Amino acid sequence: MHEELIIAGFGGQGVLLIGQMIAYAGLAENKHVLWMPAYGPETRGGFANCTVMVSDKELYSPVTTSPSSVIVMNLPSLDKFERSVEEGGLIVVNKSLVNREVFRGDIDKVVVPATEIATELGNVKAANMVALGAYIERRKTVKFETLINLLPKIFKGKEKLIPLNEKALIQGAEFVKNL
Amino acid sequence: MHEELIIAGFGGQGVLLIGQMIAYAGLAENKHVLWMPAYGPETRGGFANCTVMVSDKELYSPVTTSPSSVIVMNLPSLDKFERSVEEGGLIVVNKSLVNREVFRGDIDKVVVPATEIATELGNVKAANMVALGAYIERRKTVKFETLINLLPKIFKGKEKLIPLNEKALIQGAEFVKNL
Amino acid sequence: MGEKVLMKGNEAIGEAAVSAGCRHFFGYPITPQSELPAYLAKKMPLVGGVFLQAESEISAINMVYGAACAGVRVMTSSSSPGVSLKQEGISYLAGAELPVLVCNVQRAGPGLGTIQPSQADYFQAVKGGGHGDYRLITLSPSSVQEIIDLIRLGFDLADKYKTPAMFLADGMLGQLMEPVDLGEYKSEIKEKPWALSGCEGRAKNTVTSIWINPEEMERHNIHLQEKYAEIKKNEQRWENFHFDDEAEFLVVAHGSMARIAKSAVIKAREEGIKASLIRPITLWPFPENAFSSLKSLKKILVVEMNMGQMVEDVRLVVNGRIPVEFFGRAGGMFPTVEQTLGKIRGLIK
Amino acid sequence: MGEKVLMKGNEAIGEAAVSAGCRHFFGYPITPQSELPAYLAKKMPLVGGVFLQAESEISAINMVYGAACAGVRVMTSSSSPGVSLKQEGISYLAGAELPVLVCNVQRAGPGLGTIQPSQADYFQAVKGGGHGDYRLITLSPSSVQEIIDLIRLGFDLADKYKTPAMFLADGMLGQLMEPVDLGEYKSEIKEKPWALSGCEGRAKNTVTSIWINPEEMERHNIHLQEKYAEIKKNEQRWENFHFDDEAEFLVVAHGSMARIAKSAVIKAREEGIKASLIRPITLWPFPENAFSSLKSLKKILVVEMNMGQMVEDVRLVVNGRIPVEFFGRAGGMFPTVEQTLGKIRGLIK
Amino acid sequence: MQKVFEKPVSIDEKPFSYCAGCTHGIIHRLVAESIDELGIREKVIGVAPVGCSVFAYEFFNFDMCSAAHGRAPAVATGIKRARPENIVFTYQGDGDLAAIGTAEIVHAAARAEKITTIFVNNAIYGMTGGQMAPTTLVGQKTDTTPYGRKVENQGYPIKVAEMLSTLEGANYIERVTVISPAHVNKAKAAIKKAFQYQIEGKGFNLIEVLSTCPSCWGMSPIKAIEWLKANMIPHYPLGVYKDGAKTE
Amino acid sequence: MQKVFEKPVSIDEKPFSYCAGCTHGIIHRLVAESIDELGIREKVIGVAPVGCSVFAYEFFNFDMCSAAHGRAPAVATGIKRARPENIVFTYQGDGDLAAIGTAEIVHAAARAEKITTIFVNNAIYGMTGGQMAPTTLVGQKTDTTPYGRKVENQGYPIKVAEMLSTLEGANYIERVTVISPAHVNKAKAAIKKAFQYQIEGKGFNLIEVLSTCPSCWGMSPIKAIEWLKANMIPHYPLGVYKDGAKTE
Amino acid sequence: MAKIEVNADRCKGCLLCAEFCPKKIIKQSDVLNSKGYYPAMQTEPEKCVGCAACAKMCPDVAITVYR
Amino acid sequence: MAKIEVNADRCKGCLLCAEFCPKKIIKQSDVLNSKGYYPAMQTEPEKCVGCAACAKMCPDVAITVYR
Ligand SMILES: Cc1ncc(C[n+]2csc(CCOP(=O)(O)OP(=O)(O)O)c2C)c(N)n1
Ligand SMILES: Cc1ncc(C[n+]2csc(CCOP(=O)(O)OP(=O)(O)O)c2C)c(N)n1
Ligand code: SF4
Ligand code: SF4
Ligand code: SF4
Ligand code: SF4
Ligand code: SF4
Ligand code: SF4
Ligand SMILES: [Mg+2]
Ligand SMILES: [Mg+2]
Repeated sequence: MHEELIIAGFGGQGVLLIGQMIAYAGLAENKHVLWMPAYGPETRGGFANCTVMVSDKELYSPVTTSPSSVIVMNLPSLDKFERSVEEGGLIVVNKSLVNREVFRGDIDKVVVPATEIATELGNVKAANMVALGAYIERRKTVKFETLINLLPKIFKGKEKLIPLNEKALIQGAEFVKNL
Repeated sequence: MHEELIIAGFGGQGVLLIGQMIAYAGLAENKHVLWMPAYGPETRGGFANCTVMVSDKELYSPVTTSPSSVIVMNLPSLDKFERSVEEGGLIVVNKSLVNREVFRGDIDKVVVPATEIATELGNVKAANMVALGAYIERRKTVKFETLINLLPKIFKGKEKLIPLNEKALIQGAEFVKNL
Repeated sequence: MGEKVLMKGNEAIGEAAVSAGCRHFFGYPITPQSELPAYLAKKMPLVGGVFLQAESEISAINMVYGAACAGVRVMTSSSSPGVSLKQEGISYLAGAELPVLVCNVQRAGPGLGTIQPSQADYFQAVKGGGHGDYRLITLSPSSVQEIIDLIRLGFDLADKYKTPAMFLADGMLGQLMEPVDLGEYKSEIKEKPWALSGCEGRAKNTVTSIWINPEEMERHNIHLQEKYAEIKKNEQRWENFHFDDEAEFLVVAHGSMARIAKSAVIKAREEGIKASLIRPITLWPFPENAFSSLKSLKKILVVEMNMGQMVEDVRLVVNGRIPVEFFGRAGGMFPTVEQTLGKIRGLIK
Repeated sequence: MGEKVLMKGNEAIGEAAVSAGCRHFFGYPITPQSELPAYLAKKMPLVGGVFLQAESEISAINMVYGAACAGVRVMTSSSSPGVSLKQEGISYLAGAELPVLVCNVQRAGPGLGTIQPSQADYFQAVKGGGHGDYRLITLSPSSVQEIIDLIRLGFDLADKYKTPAMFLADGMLGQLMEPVDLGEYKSEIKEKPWALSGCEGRAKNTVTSIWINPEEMERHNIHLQEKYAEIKKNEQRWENFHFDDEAEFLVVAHGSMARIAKSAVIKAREEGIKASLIRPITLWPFPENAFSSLKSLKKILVVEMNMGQMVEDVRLVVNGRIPVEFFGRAGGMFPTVEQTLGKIRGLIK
Repeated sequence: MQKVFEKPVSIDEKPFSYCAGCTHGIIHRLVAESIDELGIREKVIGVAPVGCSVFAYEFFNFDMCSAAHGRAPAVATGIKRARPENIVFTYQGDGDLAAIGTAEIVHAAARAEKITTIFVNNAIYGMTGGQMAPTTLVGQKTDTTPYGRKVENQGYPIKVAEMLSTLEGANYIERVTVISPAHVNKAKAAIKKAFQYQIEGKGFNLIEVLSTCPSCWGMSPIKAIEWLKANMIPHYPLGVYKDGAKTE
Repeated sequence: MQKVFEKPVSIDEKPFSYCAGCTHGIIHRLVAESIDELGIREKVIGVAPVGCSVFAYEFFNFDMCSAAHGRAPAVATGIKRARPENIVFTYQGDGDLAAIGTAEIVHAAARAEKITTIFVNNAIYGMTGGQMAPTTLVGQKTDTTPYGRKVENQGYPIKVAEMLSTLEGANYIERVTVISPAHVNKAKAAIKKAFQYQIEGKGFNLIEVLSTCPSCWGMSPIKAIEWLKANMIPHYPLGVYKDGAKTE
Repeated sequence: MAKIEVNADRCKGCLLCAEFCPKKIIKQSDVLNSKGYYPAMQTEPEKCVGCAACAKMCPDVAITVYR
Repeated sequence: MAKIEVNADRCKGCLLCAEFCPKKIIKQSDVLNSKGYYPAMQTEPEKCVGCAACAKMCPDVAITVYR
């Protein structure tokens, strides 16, 4: 198993966080992992993306120009990363903020209305978890339970957020199962 | 003709000035010349010396470890430079401030009571000119008149010092002639 | 072996420093190393240490000088423009023989440049950005784990040789998060009888870098050179990656760039190209010993995140034995795996 | 041809700058270049120029940056520790492509060191003491006459290529007094339409060294490298001294050291040794063309007033073709004629 | 209907890159309005700092350069000495001016340099993500004072206007803020005067503007204004600290 | 007969390298006497500047280091933070402290750094041969103001004691001189107090001492004292500028 | 008679204008602009007195006032 | 009864001591010391009051006072 994943969206959509969760989960499963944010001068607003790698083998280059998977949380991110996904790779699209089709025909596509689902669950901010749940369900980079088990650690001090995020993860996964 | 001269004494004895005069005179006579002071952190007090070179040929190294001539205005300078004079070279010693003999037997020696002569002329500060006169008379690096002609330029703005310094130069030369 | 934890490169610098007994940090904010001061601002008070934000990089390096005079393990950190400002101070530290660790999490220049990663301060670190004849032990990590290891090593070597050491990372490593094993680490803190502590019960101590008399100054310089020769003899460190008796092509790269180059080497090997890699870990002393036998090698490719700096040291050690080519990108851009692979393929011609 | 006058090296710098149309000087006192500011403090007001003593070397280099932005010919001067402090500013000047002349009348280091002459800032000048990939046109004079010539050239080249130039002398040359011919000199002052002068009648001008977007930053870096390649092609300068088809031994030395080495070469020739000398005048671009044909040469000796810096550039260009040896002294001491001669004799074995 | 308020000519078309509600933008506008009203846009040369306003040269519509962090007063000095007939100003943050650039601003003031400085005091390093500034208040939490600024460790915030006013070379020094339309009017008058003095050949002139940093203070723009009023003004009293020194 | 006055233990045997009649030597002695009398010689760590007193570590008989030009307050900060139990002081000239080292001294004062600074103001750069200092008086001729310091070009001399007194972190600031036995007594008391405060854990403490430079002023030692009295004291009034700030 | 115009491309929706409008006639629109902000809009132009308080407080020079 | 001793090796002959001695009993000697200075000397010890004014003004810590 060797996964190179880019997660991209607006700053504030929590793309860095779900990237870190995958890395933590991979570590918990004794995989080789790394996580790297792309950083800009204006940390406030603007775009955010990160790279996550999870592998059975040692990891070298921390940058990838042909990720095996991509999660895009908004339209500009789709525009930027669609072309880079390697053939046969996966793209997860937050349909709620992307008003166009994915053009590529040679890759697996998961189109999920993450923001809408999160809004329904009561917090638009959980859209990242919906997308994460969908991604993991499809790609199985790490085990779903490993992610769920991470939640107490991730939301330490903000424990009341756990149920919502857990629900969002599950809904994301369910959405994919029902595709 | 190729002269490499070191002039050494206490700071304040005017050793840098007479070095520059020789360089100016050499230039006036269309020789290749250079002048270089040795500088220390404490410009005030302490020792001073300079190197002067006058030559028919182009000058390269501005430093010499075996000068063809040396003028020493005090004892520490004699101690420091006596050994470096090249065989057959010249040493001019200000006897007034040097209470020992010159040991070297393989060099020409001019021992002149420069400070005393200057004091007699009315200004102890002219000892440098006495030594310069003695040196030039013996070594003829430049013409005596060239030096005399320089005085108005050297003492520009302090013209009243010219007669004294001219006298000192002459007395230095006379002293050597009468040796 | 302890438990592995995920850590950001910049935070790992801080954690490793504390674990190496460093209790004094003086620095001035600059991107892309800001997580480090933030981390230490939190941590130092908890371990009885000192975190002080100086009014400038110049003050910081001179505070470091002071703390080193007083005999403690001390560190400062900055990024490229800030490190340029420290050059006078670094030359002083070298001259006064003070053990300190200076971190440079490089960004791209020249000038204000950009905050994206770069390796363009190689020359500054290894040839001497400051004045006079001096050298800095210069360590280049390639993973977050190695950040931990080299920070500790940096303190130990600085103390051992009584000399400043430079930890030369880049913005990519600073931001990278990887698992690390903090392990058990016990740094042997050397006695520093020369340190300033008040002259109670002994003659006064003096720390300075001035030797006004040139004979003494030369003696001091010769002493420094002897020390540097000793370091050169003992402390060369590098990693061989698929570098064996059959390798035909050798890539030389350090730090983050070596990571990318390794991926390219693996791909080249998959294509049947006998590629290999040397990764200098000590940039100074440059690991000349790594190049002692070039065996079956046909060509060397140096890859850097700059316009060609370490390549000179490779050329100096190879000394014309085989061709040395260069590929680099600058300004926060860096050679990708594909580009590097392309250059490796190009060596065959 | 004008009349020859005797001038001290430091004063010649000032006189030459004024004759090259420089009317702005910003500096901070330091031995051994103090005669220069003293000279300009007297002279500038007489020619309607500006002499300003800054509060530090850092302020001075940034004042120079400002004046260069405004489009005037401007100079600063210092000695080794002070030049270390200017490194950030120099990197900014390179990044912003501002033509200025920076003088370093080198003293010995590292640290406070001593005020005696040295050539130990060679690396700093030619490899980049500051951060990022940049180069400084670096000129090394060997006589007071050449100080005049190279200061003028420095201004012209800086303007021509829109880049900072470094005038790298040493304390010995600064203090040396020799005859100079000031001649007739008319510098062609280039139009500077990019300069800041108020945007009357045109679009606004901007001078900066920040390119936050890495693609743009890389483009800027490539542009700089192209400029540097152009300079390397056009501006290599050196002097051959007895370097002919029969020369068996070659000494390479620059600045004051070349003067001493020439005396040694002459003595060696008197002894029948076929010695010769190359004196780099541009240290960057290093005069690689001088070494294009090594003909009958058996060995090269590089002599420096430091512990071995330019020798690396010689080795890089010779690239193993023939052996390159080094002799140097440091800390304000320098190889004498006799010592250099001894080393030349030693090459024969 | 007539336009009674619009974007000044000296503000460029390019939208500001500041965070939403950051008062840097108001201060930019006041500088631009003053320059427009004084009719000196074509004579002005501005110096941008390193700080959030590092891109000021993109937002102003006249000649500008950017200086190294803290060195804007030295750069401005170089420009003014080269072109005394131009109007030269620096725009600097509190990290830029009161930390790394302390020597440069003190000496520009002492030299009575005929320039104008707009000093934006927001009690924090905005651009680098919220570290302590020399003007950070005691107790204030920042990235590098996570337990709050403590006198025992970091000492006291520097009052720049007060400090520089002790220098004979300082001609005009006033502290203002932009937290209400009335304050904005006062700030504008001060900034304009600081340019007017330079036109008259008088220096050194500095306006300290208390400014918000909603992002790094972790507050909404409106809360930030309230925080400034409640915490900064008591420590940094508004007012004229110096006016008309003895430079003629 | 008993010895009623002798060389303090804290002065080393090595003769001073200062010019004849230079009052740097008197100030050295006062520092040494204060340290001896307070019984802290074995706890003191001194920081020498770059300036004529660069060799101070040879003249004092206790632990010392030398700092880069202007950076002594930063070096002292590093030492004091590493060894709070020691007594740390800097000895600095006016070029060192008021020119290149402006930022360092301002921030050491603002931080209320628990150190003592002896600031020797002789209105000139002695060591480098007599260039203008930030404290050079208007009209004064120096190597770099050959026509006299002019307000239009070089602005006004900086009054360090006055400027630093505006900082809350400054605990004790006094200006003294050593041009008569009575002045010497006063200077001694001030210097001793500046160390006493540090012993009590209070900082920042600075004594500005007006000092002569016969060599670079081009005067005999006695004429230099007269010149100081006639010219420097009117511009740099003696007295206490701050005493007992609110550090506890 | 007065009114304001908000340049929706410069506006960042900080609402300082709204806070300082004496007539409280500025609100946030619910249409995202090109940079991802919800810009301000005038709700009841007829109440506007053209005092320019809003424009003076606007950090993005996004408001033009007519009177 | 009082007197001073001048350490001739430290003394640089600046004569600040002489200037400030209330009894005007310090003069310059005419014997050069090892550093090339003419040191100070007390001329009429019997007039010395041991006030140490001389020692306080000595920049070279060359004077010891006895009383
Ligand atoms: C030499 C140097 N040191 C540090 C930095 C990093 N840096 C950029 S802006 C800044 C401080 C900005 O704070 P301030 O001046 O208060 O401006 P603000 O962003 O708050 O407006 C710092 C430390 C740099 N670019 N250069
Ligand atoms: C970075 C640096 N800049 C300049 C110098 C040269 N320098 C040595 S001492 C000095 C000034 C000395 O003046 P001051 O501090 O007033 O001390 P004083 O000699 O008058 O006691 C200068 C500029 C230096 N050594 N290092
Ligand atoms: S970080 Fe602060 S100062 Fe910078 S633009 Fe954002 S709000 Fe303004
Ligand atoms: S140069 Fe001046 S300050 Fe320095 S020792 Fe001599 S008299 Fe004293
Ligand atoms: S001009 Fe006045 S009344 Fe009209 S919207 Fe703006 S603030 Fe409100
Ligand atoms: S103040 Fe300006 S930027 Fe803020 S909401 Fe109003 S119009 Fe928009
Ligand atoms: S102790 Fe007093 S009286 Fe005696 S010599 Fe000294 S100054 Fe004169
Ligand atoms: S004051 Fe001291 S140094 Fe000066 S003459 Fe008197 S004893 Fe000698
Ligand atoms: Mg700020
Ligand atoms: Mg001084």
